[in-house]
Formats: sequence, C-alpha cells, structure tokens
Amino acid sequence: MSIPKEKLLWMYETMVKSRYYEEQLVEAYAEGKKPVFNIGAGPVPGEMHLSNGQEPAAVGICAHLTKDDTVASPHRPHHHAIAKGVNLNRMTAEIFGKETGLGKGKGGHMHLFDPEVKFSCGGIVAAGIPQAAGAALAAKQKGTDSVAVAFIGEGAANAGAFHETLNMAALWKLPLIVVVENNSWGISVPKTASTAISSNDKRAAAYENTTGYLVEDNDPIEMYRVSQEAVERARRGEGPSIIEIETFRFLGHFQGDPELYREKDEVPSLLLRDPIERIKNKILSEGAASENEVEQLENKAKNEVDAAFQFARESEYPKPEAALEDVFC
Amino acid sequence: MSIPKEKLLWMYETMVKSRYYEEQLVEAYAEGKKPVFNIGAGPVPGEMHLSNGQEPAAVGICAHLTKDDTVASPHRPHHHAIAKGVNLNRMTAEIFGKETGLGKGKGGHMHLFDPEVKFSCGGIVAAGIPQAAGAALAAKQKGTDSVAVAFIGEGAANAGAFHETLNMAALWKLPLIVVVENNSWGISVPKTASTAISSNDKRAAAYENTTGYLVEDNDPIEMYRVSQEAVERARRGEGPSIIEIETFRFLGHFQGDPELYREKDEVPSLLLRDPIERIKNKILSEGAASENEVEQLENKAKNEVDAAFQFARESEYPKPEAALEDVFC
Amino acid sequence: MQTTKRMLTGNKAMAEAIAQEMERDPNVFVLGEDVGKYGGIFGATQGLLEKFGDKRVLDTPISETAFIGAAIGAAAEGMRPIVELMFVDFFGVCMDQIYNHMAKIPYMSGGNVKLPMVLMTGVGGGYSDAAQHSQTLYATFAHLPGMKVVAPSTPYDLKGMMASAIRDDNPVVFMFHKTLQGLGWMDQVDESVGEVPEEAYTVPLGKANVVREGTDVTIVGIQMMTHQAVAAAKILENQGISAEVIDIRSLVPLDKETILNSVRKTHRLVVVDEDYKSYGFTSEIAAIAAEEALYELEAPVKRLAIPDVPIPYSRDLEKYVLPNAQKIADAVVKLMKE
Amino acid sequence: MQTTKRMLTGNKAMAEAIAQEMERDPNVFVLGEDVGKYGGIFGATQGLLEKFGDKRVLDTPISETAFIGAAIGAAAEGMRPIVELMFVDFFGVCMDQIYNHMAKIPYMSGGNVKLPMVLMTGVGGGYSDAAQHSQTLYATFAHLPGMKVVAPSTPYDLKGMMASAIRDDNPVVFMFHKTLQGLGWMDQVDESVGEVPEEAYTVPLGKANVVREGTDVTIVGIQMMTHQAVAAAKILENQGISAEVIDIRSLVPLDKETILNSVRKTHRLVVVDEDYKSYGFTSEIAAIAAEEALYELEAPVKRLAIPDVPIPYSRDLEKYVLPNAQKIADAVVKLMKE
Ligand SMILES: Cc1ncc(C[n+]2csc(CCOP(=O)(O)OP(=O)(O)O)c2C)c(N)n1
Ligand SMILES: Cc1ncc(C[n+]2csc(CCOP(=O)(O)OP(=O)(O)O)c2C)c(N)n1
Ligand SMILES: [Mg+2]
Ligand SMILES: [Mg+2]
Repeated sequence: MSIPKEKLLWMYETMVKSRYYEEQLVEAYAEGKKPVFNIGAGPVPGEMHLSNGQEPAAVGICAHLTKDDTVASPHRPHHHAIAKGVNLNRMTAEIFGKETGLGKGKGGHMHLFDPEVKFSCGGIVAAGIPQAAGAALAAKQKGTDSVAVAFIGEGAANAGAFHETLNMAALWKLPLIVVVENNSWGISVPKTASTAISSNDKRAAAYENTTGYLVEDNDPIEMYRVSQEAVERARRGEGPSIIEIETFRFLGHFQGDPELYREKDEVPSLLLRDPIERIKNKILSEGAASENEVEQLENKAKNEVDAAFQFARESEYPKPEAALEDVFC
Repeated sequence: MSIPKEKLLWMYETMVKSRYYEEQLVEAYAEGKKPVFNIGAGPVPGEMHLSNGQEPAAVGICAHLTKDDTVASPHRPHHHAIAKGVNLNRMTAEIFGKETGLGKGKGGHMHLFDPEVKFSCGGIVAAGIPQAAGAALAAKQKGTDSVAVAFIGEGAANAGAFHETLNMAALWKLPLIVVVENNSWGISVPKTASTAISSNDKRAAAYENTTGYLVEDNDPIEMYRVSQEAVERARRGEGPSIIEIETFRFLGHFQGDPELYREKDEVPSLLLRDPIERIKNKILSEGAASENEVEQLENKAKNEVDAAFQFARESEYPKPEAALEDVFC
Repeated sequence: MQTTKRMLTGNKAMAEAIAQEMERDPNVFVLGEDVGKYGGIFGATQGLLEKFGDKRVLDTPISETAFIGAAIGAAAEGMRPIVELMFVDFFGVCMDQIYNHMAKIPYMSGGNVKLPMVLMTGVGGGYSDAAQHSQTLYATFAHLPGMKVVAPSTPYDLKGMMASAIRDDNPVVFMFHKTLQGLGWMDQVDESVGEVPEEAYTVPLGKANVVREGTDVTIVGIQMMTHQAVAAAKILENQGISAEVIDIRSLVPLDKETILNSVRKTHRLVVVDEDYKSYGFTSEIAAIAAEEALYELEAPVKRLAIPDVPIPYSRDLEKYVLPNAQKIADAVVKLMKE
Repeated sequence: MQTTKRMLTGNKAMAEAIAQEMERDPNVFVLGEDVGKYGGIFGATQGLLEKFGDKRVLDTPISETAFIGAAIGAAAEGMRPIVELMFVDFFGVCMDQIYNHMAKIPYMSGGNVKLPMVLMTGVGGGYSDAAQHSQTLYATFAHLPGMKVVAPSTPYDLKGMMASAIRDDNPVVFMFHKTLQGLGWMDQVDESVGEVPEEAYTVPLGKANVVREGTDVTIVGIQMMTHQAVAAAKILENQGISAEVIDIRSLVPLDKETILNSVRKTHRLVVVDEDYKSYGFTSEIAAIAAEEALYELEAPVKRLAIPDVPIPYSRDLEKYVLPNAQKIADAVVKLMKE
C-alpha cells in the first residue's frame, strides 16, 4: 500500500524513540539492583514491563489519531504513550517517582495519565477496554468524531471485560478499536495454552457491527493500513473493530523475569525480524529518506529521550506528606 | 426425528409437572399479598421468578442426563430443578422457608441445592457457568463421562463469565453445555437492546472445539435432538456446546412486575403457541399414548406437586437461632 | 393555619434530584440496567427516559464491568455519569472498575484526572430476598479509599445528597435503601415518605445528622437502622432513658466530630448497623470512641449488626439476624445498668 | 551440641505443604495463572508441575471468574482445589464467585454442600508496586461471612496453616505476604526464612500467637506488621518498656480471647495493620477491646495502618503511609505517657 512519506518517517522515528527509551530504562532500572536483584531498590523500583519489539502496534494506529482521540493502555504502556504523544519529560519523571511526574510520583510506570493527549494506562488486565468504550461513548454523546483505542495483550482477550465491552460497543456502534498485541505470551503461559481461538480478530464474529483484522508478522505498514480502515469505520459511526497483531516480546514479562519457560532460541530468532530494521530498510530502499536523513531522525528521537531522562533525574522527589494529598479534590 | 416414546412421555409429564407446580406457586405467592402487594409478606416472600413457557429448554436436555450429571441454574430455576429430579418435597419446603427444605430455609427459591442429583442455582446472572465448568473439570479429572449443563438467560450471555468460561472450557475440552434460554427479555430490556448478535449459538465461533446449536420456536423435540448431540459430544470429550433456544416468558420477570414495558398482545400471542399443548398434540396424533394415558400422566404429575405443597405447608419453620448455624462446618 | 407539605417517596426524591441536575448540566447522563422504560427496579430513574430521551438515559446489557467502566471513561472526558448497580450485592462482578480505577485514578494521576461520577446502588434486606440480594455492604465500600460513600435515610436527604453527589467532582457511591424508596411492591414504611421541597437544593456530603437529642446514651445508626434507633429511643423514653440518635448519612467522609461530641455528652455509645458485624461500620465507630473518647466512656461500647452470617431467607431467620428497635432498646437498657 | 536446623523460605514452606497434601489426597489439585512451569509468580507452587503433572497443576487463562468459579464447582463435587489469585488486588474481577458463591453456598444449602477449597493470594506492599499491586485487603475479605481468612507470617505457619487449610472442609482464603516468601527478586528480609520440619504437620486455623511476652502494652500485628511489632518491641525494651506482641494469624475465625487476655494483663493496646485504616482490622480489634475490655484499658487504643489513601508509587511516599517498627515504637512511647 502507499503510505504517506511523513507518516512512514514519523512511524520510524517513533519506533526508534520508543526502543531507545526502553533501552535507557533497562539501564536505569538495573541501577541499584546489582549484584543482588531487589525489585524495590534503585531509582526505578517496582515492576517494569517493557515493550521492545512491540512498537508496530503502537505506531501503526497512533499514526491515525489526534490529540482528541483516546488511548487506554495496559501494564506495558510505554510504546503506546510515546506514540500517542505523552509528555516524555513528565512520563519519565513519573517512572522515577518524581514530583514533576504525570502523577506527582503517585502512579509510576503502570499508571501514567496524560489528559492533555487523552492517554491512560493501568495494571489490571483488560480493565482499560471498558474505559476506552466510555471515552468512545462520550465522543458519541458530544457529537464529535473522536475515537478510542484500547490496547491489550492476547492474554487479556480471555478476560470477561473484553466480551462485555465489545458486545456493548457493537450494540451502541461506539467508535472503539481494540488492538490485541499478540506477543505469544501471558507471562509464562503461551497463547496456545490460554486462548481457544487462533487469533482474536475472529472473535469479531460474536458481535454484529464489528470488524476483525489480523496483522501478521509484526508488520508496521500493514498495521498502519488496517488501522486506517478501523479508525475510519469508527469515525463514520459504523462500530467497533478488533485488530490482532502478531508481535514480539524481546524481553521478559517484567525485568527480572528468569524466563525459564521460554526456549533459548526464541528471542534470537525474533530479533532477526526486528521491525525497526525492516521499516528502516523499506525507507531506504524506497528512497523515502536518505541514510543521512534517517540518522537525523534517530538523533532527534534519542536526544528527546536523553533530555527526558535528564529531566527526570534532576527533578525533586515529592515531600513524603504529599502521600496524603489527591485522594479527593 | 424419532424420539423414544418413554422420553417423549417423560418430557410431557415433566412439563406438565413444572407448569402445574408454578401455577400452585403463583397462588401461594399471592397469599398474604392482597389487597396490598408486599414482596415480604405471605407464606412465600422474596422475589419469585417463574418459568412458565420455558419448559422445553429444561426437559429437552435433562432427558439426556443422569443423576451424576450436573446442572447449574440461574434465578429462574424451577423447571430445571424439576427436570433434573430435585426432591420436590424438600424444594417446595425450601421455597416456603421451612426446616425440611433443601437448605433448611436458608436459601429460598433462588438458592436451591440438591447434591443428590447435582443441582444448584443462584441469584447472580451468569455465575453458574464457571461453576458448571468446575463440575465438568472434576468429571474429566476423575475420568468419568459425566457432563455439566449451565442454564442461563439470553441476557446473561453478555456477562463476562460467559466468555471467560467458554474460552477455558473450549481450551480444556470440558464436557460443558451452556443452554441459553432466549425469552426475549432481560427484565425490561429486550434482547435487541442488549445483545449484539442475532443468537448466541453463533458465539461458538469465538471458541475452537465449540459447537453452537439454535432451537427455534420453543420446540421441545428439536431441543431434545440437539441436546442429544451436544451431550454426546461432551461425553466423548470433544468440548463444549452452546445451545440457544427461543422460548417464551409467559409471566412477568418476577411476580409483581407491572410489565409496562411489554406490548399488551405479546403474551396472548405466545400462549397460542404453548409448547405443552403442542407436545400433547404430537403425542396424541402420533399415537404415542392415548387420551387416557395422557391424563394419567397429568394426574400423576399433579399429585406429586400437590403432595409437595402439602409437605411444605405442614413442615415446621426453623428455630430462629438456626440462623447462626451452617456458616462453617 | 396549616400549609400543605409536599410529600415524596424516596425514589421520587432521588429521581427529582437527577432530573433537576440533568436540566442544569447537559453532561449529566444515566446508565444502568432497566433505568429506561422500567424507571429503575427501585424507581430511582422514574420518568427520566420520557423527559430526557434515550441518549441521556441508557439501558445497558447485563455487563456491569463494561458499563461501569464506560462511566469511568466518560467521566474522565468531562461527562458526569450516574451509573446504577442494581443491587449492591452484585458488586463482585465489577468491583475492579469501582475500586481499582474509579477510586484510584484521581490519586494515581496526582489529581490530574477527575472522575465526577455517581455510582448509585440499592441496599438492604428485611423482605426475604436471601443471601445474594439483601446486603448493605457499607463497610466493603467504605474501607477502600478514594470514593465518597453515602447512605441517606430520608427523602429529603436522598434528594439533597444526590444533588451534591452529582455536583461533586469526586466519585461518589450513593447507596439507597430499597425499603426506604417507598415502592408500591415493598413493605410500606412511614419513613419512606417525607417532605421534599420542589426546588433544587443540596445537602452536604460528609455531615452526620443528630436526628434526636438525648442525654443518657448515643445511638449511631445508618439508613434503616437510624429509623430503628429512633423507634428504640421512643421505647426508651417511656422507660425514662433519654437517647440521642445520630444518622451517620455519610460513611466517607465520616463526621467523627458529631459522634465524639455526642459521646462526650452522653458517655455511652451504641452503634447499629445492617451490615455484617466484624470489620464493619460498628467496628469503626467503636474504634474511634476507643481511640479518641476513651475517658469519656462510662460503659462498654455496644454494637448491634448482622452476626457474621450470610442473610438467611426464611422470615424468622432473617428477623433474628437483623437489628431492630426492640433489640436496640434492650441493649441500651442493659448498658444503662453497667 | 548444635543440631542443624532445616531452614526454608516462605514460598518453599507453602509449596511443601501443598505437595504433601497432594500426595496424601488425590482430590487435591492446583489451578491459577502461572502456577505451572513458572511455579507461581510468588513461588507458592514451585516444583509441583514437575512432581504431579499438568492434570493436577493447571495453568489457566487470565479469567479469574472462570477459574475460581470452576474451583467452586469442582469443590462441590468433592475435589479439593487450591486456586491462586495472583495478587489480592485483582479480587475485583472475581469477587462475585468468591463472596456470593464460595462463601455462601455452604450456608444457603443448609450445610448440604461443602466447599473444601483454598483460595491463596499474594498480599502486601513496600516495593513500589503502586496502588493496584500493593494492597493486603485483609478486612475486605474478613468482613464478609462464610470464609475463613488467614494470613500467616512465618515459614513454619505458612506450611502448617496451608496443610490445615487444605484439610479444612470450609473455604479458606489463604493470604501470603509477598515479601515473606523469600523470593530471589524481592527484598531479602530475615523473617522470610525460618525453621520448617520436613514431615507434614498442621497449625490450627483461628489461633493467634503470642510471639513475644510483655507486661506494659499489647501490640497486635498481622503478617509483615507482626515482624515490625517485634522489632518495635526490641526498640522499646531498650527504653524499659515491655511490649507483648500478638501475631493474629487468622482474621476469621478471630481469636479474641488471646487479645483480651493480653489486654487484661498490659492494660494498653496498639494495633498495627498494613491494610487501610478505616473500617479495617485495627477497627475491629479496637472495637472488641471497647466492647469487652473497656474497664481494663488504661489508655486509649492506638491504631496504626494505611491512612486511607491508595498506595503511592514513589518510595518515600509509600514509606510514609506504611507503618514500621519506629512508628510503632513512637506510638507506644506516647501511649505510655497517657
Ligand atoms: C485481572 C488481572 N489478572 C492477572 C494479572 C497479572 N498479570 C499481569 S500482566 C499478565 C499477563 C498479561 O498477558 P497479555 O495480556 O498477553 O499481555 P503482555 O504481558 O503479554 O503484554 C498477568 C497475568 C493482572 N494484572 N490483572
Ligand atoms: C450480575 C447481576 N446483574 C444483574 C442482576 C439482576 N437481574 C436479575 S435477573 C436479570 C435479567 C436476566 O435476564 P436473562 O438472563 O435473559 O434471564 P431471564 O430473567 O430472562 O430468565 C437481571 C438483570 C443479577 N441478578 N446479577
Ligand atoms: Mg501477551
Ligand atoms: Mg431473558
């Protein structure tokens, strides 16, 4: 398909940014956790779920969204947040638990809220789906053509919230798109041991007014293409969509995961199909940008990330007593 | 299809018993509630959900079950209980809140448990589905060929428990059959306003190893036929089934329901298609039994019901302090 | 000269508040099971569909997680949803949305996301609806931080506190007592009808109400149990005991001061609840007294509540576990002898 | 002569109990997310898949309502399932099965249906896992009748109480504290390792444990807070204050007598909890004292718990809301001056 050059380059830049962001996070997270790993130690404590390898899902659909569209993301949220344009400084500061963070240090990596670009995420599997449907309902009631996207993992598609929300969204023809990132794993449980269907786009058959799309092989361009269809359907008021994308989890479920359940050669073979490399090759081979221009994009992305980490590290921690604030307004 | 004569007559007798049972209950429930209706008054207080018109769903499948198969039923349970062979005396005593009741008066009409015939029911929509799956799992683990049936209303098919359980049952090939009684209504909400699919058997498409069956027009014979298939599949270890049957709710959602949401002519037109009349005509026209034999069956059924009501009325109420017993064993 | 009072049932008072707020603010809308044509099983949305149409009064599928979650998502976008959970007993199918999201998002976002929404739900027993349809679960909600939890006991408060709840920028769990709705098919209790002004007004959330002054003992009640406490106070009056009765009205925020002030006056405390006893409302009020007014107490605190059993069906069994006026009066009499 | 003690971490103690019971009784089986190859995220099922195979150790989809409901259905058929809810924080997606069915079916059936099952779940914070992964929710479960609720604090009790829970014919909610599991990726606290006999043994459910005797003040703790209380007692000892520490171990049934006996001896009571303060564990214990030992109290009861806020992420914020040894000791010192 033909994809506008600026979209292609934006996707590349955003994927690079997301990847580089998480590479920095791998290191920051490891600080204070050596030689003995302790989840609570270091400048970035708590659970850490990274999305390296899953960037195509995020950029392929966010390329079609504006600030007024809503994204609800799960426990593995950074690639979505970055693609949706969440304030990178404040997001990073939040992950470092700083006062300048999106949630003043109260939320952390699983709880990033940026109402400016209508982004949210949360740590409960599948819980974002109905909330995204609520944003879609609000758009419908306000008469705007905004849409809402809920990202979930393939494991989450077996949760009750998936079914309840799709039925309701189909019934009310809500502008909702559920993107299922099939990275083959729900922690240690392979998809084949959790999911009684080959791919979740087929579950659209259970709901009228609902279309299912399958994106194979972690392909960002195909993701862009089907997302365009799904977003346009939603904006036209034709109802929800389910997009399943086959994607790759390069790292453990969380940082520190011993991954004893995974074959040793799985990740190396996935890395050979790194979507960032593949989109870069496409850009260069199609002449969408020169080596030089590509490098500039990369540098721009990395500089932004470096600045965000610097901002986060230099920010102050909240005062302990601030823990008592913000329960009620 | 050819249905063994004794099954046909059993189905008829059981439908008559169920209908007559509820007719008695309509009256008993009304006692003490006139001239002013008060849900808490009379010998049978609390909510009362009757199943008049829905008998085909119950008898069509229970005709294939034994004492060792499990049935989990929802808030509208009498027809299922009667078809499963629940002790009628103790069931009725329970509904009257008596000490001799199945639950010593603690459960009431929505909470009937008869472990002798593996029957249970409950007041939370869709909650019986996973519990039936658990019975199916137990059968599988014990290596028996028992099956489990969960009855639900069409409204319940939009609850998360439906999806979660079917996925899990399909994955594990559990001997589970979900019977969806589509009586067109979830209290005041018509199916078209709650359900984004024309019939729930189609939702089998969302789960591998799962077969969907649709029974039109409240037909007990067709229900018998598809149930046989579904039960045999289950016993062979081939996985779950969803059977949706179009059925009729002759009465209100509960006794006392003003039914202002329902067209005046709906029930009269349904009554013209009373499944009991239809099966009786079939029996007589096919010569499966004579008028006389049919009448004997009817009398037998009614006598059993009358005896149960007598047993219930003559039984003692539990001592008030018994309220403190049976929390733990 | 006697002026005619405007008397309304609890459900009509609630529905009136909702209607007035819907008129005031186009962002207010209602969703839930049977809230449309049926007008709510407990009548809290009576007449709203006719008045505001099906875009603002939405019947939902039986999918509590989906539609309560949707209310949260809509509230985050600036809408002001009122979402009904038909019976509080059903919370278990949707509690994640309620307590992990509705109650925590404002905090986790550092106050950047507001969720101006009302979750209303019917509570209470006494009519043989058995273990899955008779609970109040006051403490189950009040224990979890991040949501206001209110439980008004009169038509006047139902209207005024509903208006406050809708205008509040925080998530509010609004519990109404089924028997206090004044429905035609329920037991007709006098307390389900009361004077209600026609014009919109608010009653603040978080203030307890001294419904009867007294000097010998403080009885703290909630919803139906407030009325039982008042009835008990009348019984006690005949025996020369002067009971002060406090209607708590709001579990979160909790008006400790009103309770403590009363205890400082009466030096005796009885707490009455329609919820389970242990780890409940009576525990919290008793604990506050033990923590902040110990030296004021001249007798042990007395708690009356459901004795940690599921609610039984049969009438006498249920009566046995529910507190009532006579049981309260008896407890007070015993306490006065301490 | 010194004998070598057999030391185990909390998780290994639990897994050993489960393995021994699985050997004893073929009806015992385990299901939950990641309980197979992974051995349970908090290690409670380590080694079981290898030993017993995938028919008795079942990884489930992320469908808590389905698989907890299935455990109930299987228990009703005479199986003895052990089902894991990974973090207690997730209860909201499946609470209906837990409290409306697991906890009530035995009662509603008049005792005719038994549900011999264990629901085990990881609780607790202190490692910056934020508002949806750090709670204990002790009172949320303990408030609702029909299930035993236990929360052991040592490897010895984890093993012995797990064995008791599995053999119990009632549904038991078994809460284990994540940090007390002794996992390689968590903070290594000394209390996560302890002496555990190899042979099977049981520790009764429903008995509190006086872990340290004292005369001046009673400190009642639970799980991690018991250990903080013991540490506080050591601090206090240096200041000449003798604190008795009680490990509650079981919220339901609650061993009131052990608490009351201690209060009758020390005349001062401090309760420490890692759950939310209001309508919680500290409320219940304080209320029991106010109701049954008022005249024994020489000072107000003191409660330490999470101050009714969701658990914040940033380390200093979380530390601020969690009780610890120093805060307990400070509270006691203040109390002694009353
Ligand atoms: C309701 C609920 N159950 C379980 C968990 C624990 N948990 C967190 S992530 C996860 C696996 C999710 O798998 P998937 O949806 O495929 O997403 P992925 O991690 O692969 O991105 C589980 C079981 C949770 N957070 N919420
Ligand atoms: C989880 C839950 N939500 C709501 C209810 C209230 N309720 C009881 S029956 C019912 C309608 C059920 O409709 P359907 O499943 O079609 O069964 P029917 O009553 O028609 O037999 C509702 C909403 C409930 N009992 N449980
Ligand atoms: Mg996955
Ligand atoms: Mg129906």
